[in-house]
Amino acid sequence: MHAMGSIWEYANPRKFMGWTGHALPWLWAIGLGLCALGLVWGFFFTGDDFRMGSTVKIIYIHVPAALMAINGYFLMFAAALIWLIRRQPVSALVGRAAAPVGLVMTLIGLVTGAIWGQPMWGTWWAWDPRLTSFLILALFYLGYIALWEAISDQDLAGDLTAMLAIVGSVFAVLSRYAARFWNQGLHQGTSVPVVTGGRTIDDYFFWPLAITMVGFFFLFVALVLVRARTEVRARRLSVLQARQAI
Amino acid sequence: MDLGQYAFEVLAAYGASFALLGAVVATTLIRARRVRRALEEAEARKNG
Amino acid sequence: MARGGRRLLSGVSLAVTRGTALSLHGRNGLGKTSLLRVLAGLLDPAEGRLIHDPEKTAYAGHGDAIKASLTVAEMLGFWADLYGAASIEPALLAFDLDAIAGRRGEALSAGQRRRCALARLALVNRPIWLLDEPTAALDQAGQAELCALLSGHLNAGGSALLVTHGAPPIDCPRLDLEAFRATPGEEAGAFAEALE
Amino acid sequence: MARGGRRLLSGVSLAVTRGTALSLHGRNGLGKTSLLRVLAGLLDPAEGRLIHDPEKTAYAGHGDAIKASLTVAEMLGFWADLYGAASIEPALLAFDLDAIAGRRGEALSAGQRRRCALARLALVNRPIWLLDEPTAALDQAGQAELCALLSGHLNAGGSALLVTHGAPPIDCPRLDLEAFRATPGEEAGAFAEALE
Amino acid sequence: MKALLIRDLRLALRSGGGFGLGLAFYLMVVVLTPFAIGPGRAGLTSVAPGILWLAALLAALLTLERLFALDAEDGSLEQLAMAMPLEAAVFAKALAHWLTSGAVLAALGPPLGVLLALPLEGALPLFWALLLGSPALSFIGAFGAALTVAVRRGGLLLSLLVLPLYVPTLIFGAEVARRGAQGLDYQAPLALLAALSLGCVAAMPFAAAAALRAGLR
Amino acid sequence: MKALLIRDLRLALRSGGGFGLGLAFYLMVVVLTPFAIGPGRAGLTSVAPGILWLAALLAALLTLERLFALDAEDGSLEQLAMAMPLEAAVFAKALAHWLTSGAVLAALGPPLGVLLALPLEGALPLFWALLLGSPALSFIGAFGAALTVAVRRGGLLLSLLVLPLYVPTLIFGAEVARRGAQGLDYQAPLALLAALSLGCVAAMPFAAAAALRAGLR
Ligand code: HEM
Ligand SMILES: Nc1ncnc2c1ncn2[C@@H]1O[C@H](COP(=O)(O)OP(=O)(O)OP(=O)(O)O)[C@@H](O)[C@H]1O
Ligand SMILES: Nc1ncnc2c1ncn2[C@@H]1O[C@H](COP(=O)(O)OP(=O)(O)OP(=O)(O)O)[C@@H](O)[C@H]1O
Ligand SMILES: [Mg+2]
Ligand SMILES: [Mg+2]
Repeated sequence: MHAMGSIWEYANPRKFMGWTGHALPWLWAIGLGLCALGLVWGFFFTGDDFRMGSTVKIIYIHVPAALMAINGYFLMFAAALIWLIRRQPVSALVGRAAAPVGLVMTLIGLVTGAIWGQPMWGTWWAWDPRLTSFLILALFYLGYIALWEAISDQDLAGDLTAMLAIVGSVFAVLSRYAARFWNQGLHQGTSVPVVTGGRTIDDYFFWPLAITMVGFFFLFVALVLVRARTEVRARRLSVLQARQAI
Repeated sequence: MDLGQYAFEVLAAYGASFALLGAVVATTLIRARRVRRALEEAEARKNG
Repeated sequence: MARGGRRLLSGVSLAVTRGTALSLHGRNGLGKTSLLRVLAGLLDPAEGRLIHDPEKTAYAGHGDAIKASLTVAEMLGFWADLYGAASIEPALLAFDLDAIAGRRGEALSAGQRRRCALARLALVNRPIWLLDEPTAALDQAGQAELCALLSGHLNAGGSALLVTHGAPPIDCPRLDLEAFRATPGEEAGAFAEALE
Repeated sequence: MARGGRRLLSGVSLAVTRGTALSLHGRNGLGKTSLLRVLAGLLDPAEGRLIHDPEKTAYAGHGDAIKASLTVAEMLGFWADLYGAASIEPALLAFDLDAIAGRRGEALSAGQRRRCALARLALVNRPIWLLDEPTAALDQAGQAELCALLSGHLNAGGSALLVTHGAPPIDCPRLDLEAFRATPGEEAGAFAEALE
Repeated sequence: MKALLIRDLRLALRSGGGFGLGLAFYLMVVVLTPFAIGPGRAGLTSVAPGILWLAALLAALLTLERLFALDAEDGSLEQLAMAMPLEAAVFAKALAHWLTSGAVLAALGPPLGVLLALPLEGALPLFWALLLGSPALSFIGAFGAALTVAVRRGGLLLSLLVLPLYVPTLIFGAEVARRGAQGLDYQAPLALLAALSLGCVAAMPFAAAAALRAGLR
Repeated sequence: MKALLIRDLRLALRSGGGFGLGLAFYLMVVVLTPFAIGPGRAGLTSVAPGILWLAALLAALLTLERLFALDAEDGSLEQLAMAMPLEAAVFAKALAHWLTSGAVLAALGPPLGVLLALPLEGALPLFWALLLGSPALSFIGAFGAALTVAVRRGGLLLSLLVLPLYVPTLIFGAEVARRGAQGLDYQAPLALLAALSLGCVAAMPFAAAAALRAGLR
């Protein structure tokens, strides 16, 4: 056992399997526990909003899912950079593992938003900039997944999807600004700006929401790590199979 | 617990979300197990 | 050197001096094409390095780079422009392509396509030629023409690496790559060791 | 027989008896491929006719019919289905493809592609084989396998026409098509005569 | 023929996810529409059926273009010609194409219509129009693809040849969808559309096979 | 680089695509629009600029797939990689693509707009928007095409990857055209559009060349 020289050690496939194996039970426990706590608190022990009525309860899923959908893309972006610059094989696999989870988060955000929109705005869907950017995010995820599926050489697929993720991120930001330019929209602004720390939402709704947000985060990490571990094993399996075939 | 006039919306939103979450968790775990089994078999064949 | 996580050849070390050619051979799927592509700078070696500059090589691979809708003269003219050659005459002469210079790529026979692809070498002014099965589809006359082109190149101080299954088109030492074949146990790529 | 209004070969008359093979040769662009395609029913002869039924022929041409995204087993399985063969085992055996049966078309070397294309013959139950430069890109072992497959076919009463530039893979009479070359003045096609 | 159908479906799936890909593509075209013409509901409603038909057409052009060309280049086509009647081959390939493009779109059309503010009563006619009309797109396209193999001029010509042939299908298709959305009677154009499709499915394989045969020569 | 540009233009013209294809696609969209929306002038006027932009975008897609795939299949791409920097090759090819698609559409946009009842004072802004915006379409598309060279029959996948990247271009382009048609000031979006195009022309060849290089390995 050699000394831990640098943080990149953790990305060595064998090390990665080691520490994720230890961390995963905790991540699952924290993730599921906090989600359950936050959702039960929010669903059963908070009252209704004076404007939105009981639909406000949708926020406890809608916002955490939306948050993780966006962060999932950030994760893919970071993994892509690491793969292209440092060529840490695990980072390519983390990107691949994050995409389907991020897509599901995006879908949850879209579905809950659409269901919420019917009573609030009187329509399932409106071409509001935030909603539209979110739909485009879902399509970015789909494109990324499809490109992984379409290319059988894994290293090549890792390279190309990483380039897509990086160029895509640039354009996602551009689209966001362009979309503001294009239409004002119905969706409300950010009420829990993480950066400034201030918030406009009532404490009453805030605490359960904050707990589910943390819970979703851990759940997301756990899912991504399990998938990444599966990808590592699948690579190893294909290497073994190739060897046995010769 | 009274959800008022919006009971359907709230329950539908929760239901759909749990279904989607459940689906991604299930597929993740199932594939993880399948690949782990296959790998164990391949390692056994290699070593044995 | 590896493809798709399978290590193919290891320990190959080649040095070809000016004015000489070397012919490589080995069984199908051994990695001859891959080796040439590494030398041409198109593929990264799994380990080891190149001591020549890939810019100095000219590569003629399995693909003929024939465009169905361009004529032979147009195709050669394009490559001549790209490499700064003054005229396509040398290429036409080298493989006796005058008669079909006006014919389109789609109407060429297999041997004519190959001639057209090899004729490009007469336009490229680079010292190291990497030729992958250049004699495939060529008739006797074509092989003689290739031999003449090659010896001209070697006499001018160039060098060449040839891959062939049969006899090489020119008299030169032969190297069997079978000896460098990586043992199947050796695997390339980060995932090979991952879990052991 | 003519291509693009140019008459190529004339007066060719071939008869191959059961159990024998014949090897054709001639220079590039003479019309060997075109002749095989006429015999396979893919091309109409400018004049003359076929006395055999094209349905009885199997043709392996310059194209390998390899699909980049299918594995070798899937490709052979497809052809087996199409020709009603029960299993792809004979094909895998004939060219020693077991090791690469799971590999995709895009990851095959030139020789492996060719083997895969020739292996199809083991699935097709047709008496007349038309093979266009079958040995191109094959290594020594591959040529021996082809030879074995061919003699099996001939022994079972089949016949074969081979086109090669080098030595044919199996011992058989050779025919030089140069003798049948149409004189350049002779033109084919309705438009050629129209103006005279 | 079943073997060929399966092979072609497999080839389509391997190029990036088959049905999911179709879904994403149509969704993308739909998402772009409001960016182009503005998010107002009235404008969207009026172009919705047209946009969906345009997407169908584009998907057909994008995927059919190299349907036969790739097979012709690598020698598969001549092997197919020797193994089975080319008419059957064309039929199987066009069918596989329809399954991965037109059929997907028909299933998705109504929900996508909702995104484009198409009134709900327009969903059913739209579905029928797409379902009954899109086979014509695949089969006409197959003919065009065969022609480009025959003229050996590369595939762009295909789109040029096929576009005018698509016009009647598109006109009837858009008409059905528009009348449906406005609550009018749409039986007549739908019947015409179905007849057109049926005719194409029946006749085009023969035309395409003839063209392919010419191309092999 | 000039040699490659000329070769690619020649290939496009010979394969029947060239200028004709973009034109035909454009014409067809314009012909179909009134059928799809119903012929009222008011409705047409409001959607005309958007429809033209959408058509431009989709027309660009039609020929993208062939941009690198054909060269990769026949071995030309590796020869190009050995003869010149791939960045330059991408630039020349994307430029050729723009000349045969975007440039043609810019020239045709205004007259076709008139067919769609676009007010006359909207013609000039539409022209500028198409002229300055369409290079972005070709160069972004080249990146997408480079990503999918390895995928046979990747037309749909390519579109799915490229269309989301087209969103900003489309938004600004349609905005210029819309404002122009309504007689408003369109300098701001036009400047943004030009900046976007410039950025793409400058940066995309590098991204695309990196992708191609990975693919050659
Ligand atoms: C399909 C429709 C919808 C989509 C795609 C969507 C998307 C999003 C996204 C992406 C966020 C996260 C933004 C951020 O963190 O900055 C968000 C937050 C939020 N959404 Fe939605 N939304 C939709 C519909 C709705 C509806 C109908 C409502 C209620 C009227 C709503 C209320 C909220 C609220 C309250 C937040 C939290 C804002 C905050 O405090 O940061 N959303 N939504
Ligand atoms: N599609 C075509 N249209 C017009 N002419 C053609 C076409 N295909 C081939 N040719 C011409 O017909 C002649 C015979 O071609 P063919 O392919 O039969 O030659 P071959 O004897 O097989 O030559 P090789 O040894 O090079 O394979 C050649 O001169 C060729 O240029
Ligand atoms: N793109 C690829 N991805 C993965 N494996 C590949 C790829 N290309 C080739 N291979 C494999 O690498 C090995 C070497 O291929 P290569 O083309 O170098 O062989 P070769 O020696 O040139 O053979 P041949 O004599 O048949 O031309 C083969 O086993 C082949 O299956
Ligand atoms: Mg080789
Ligand atoms: Mg030939």
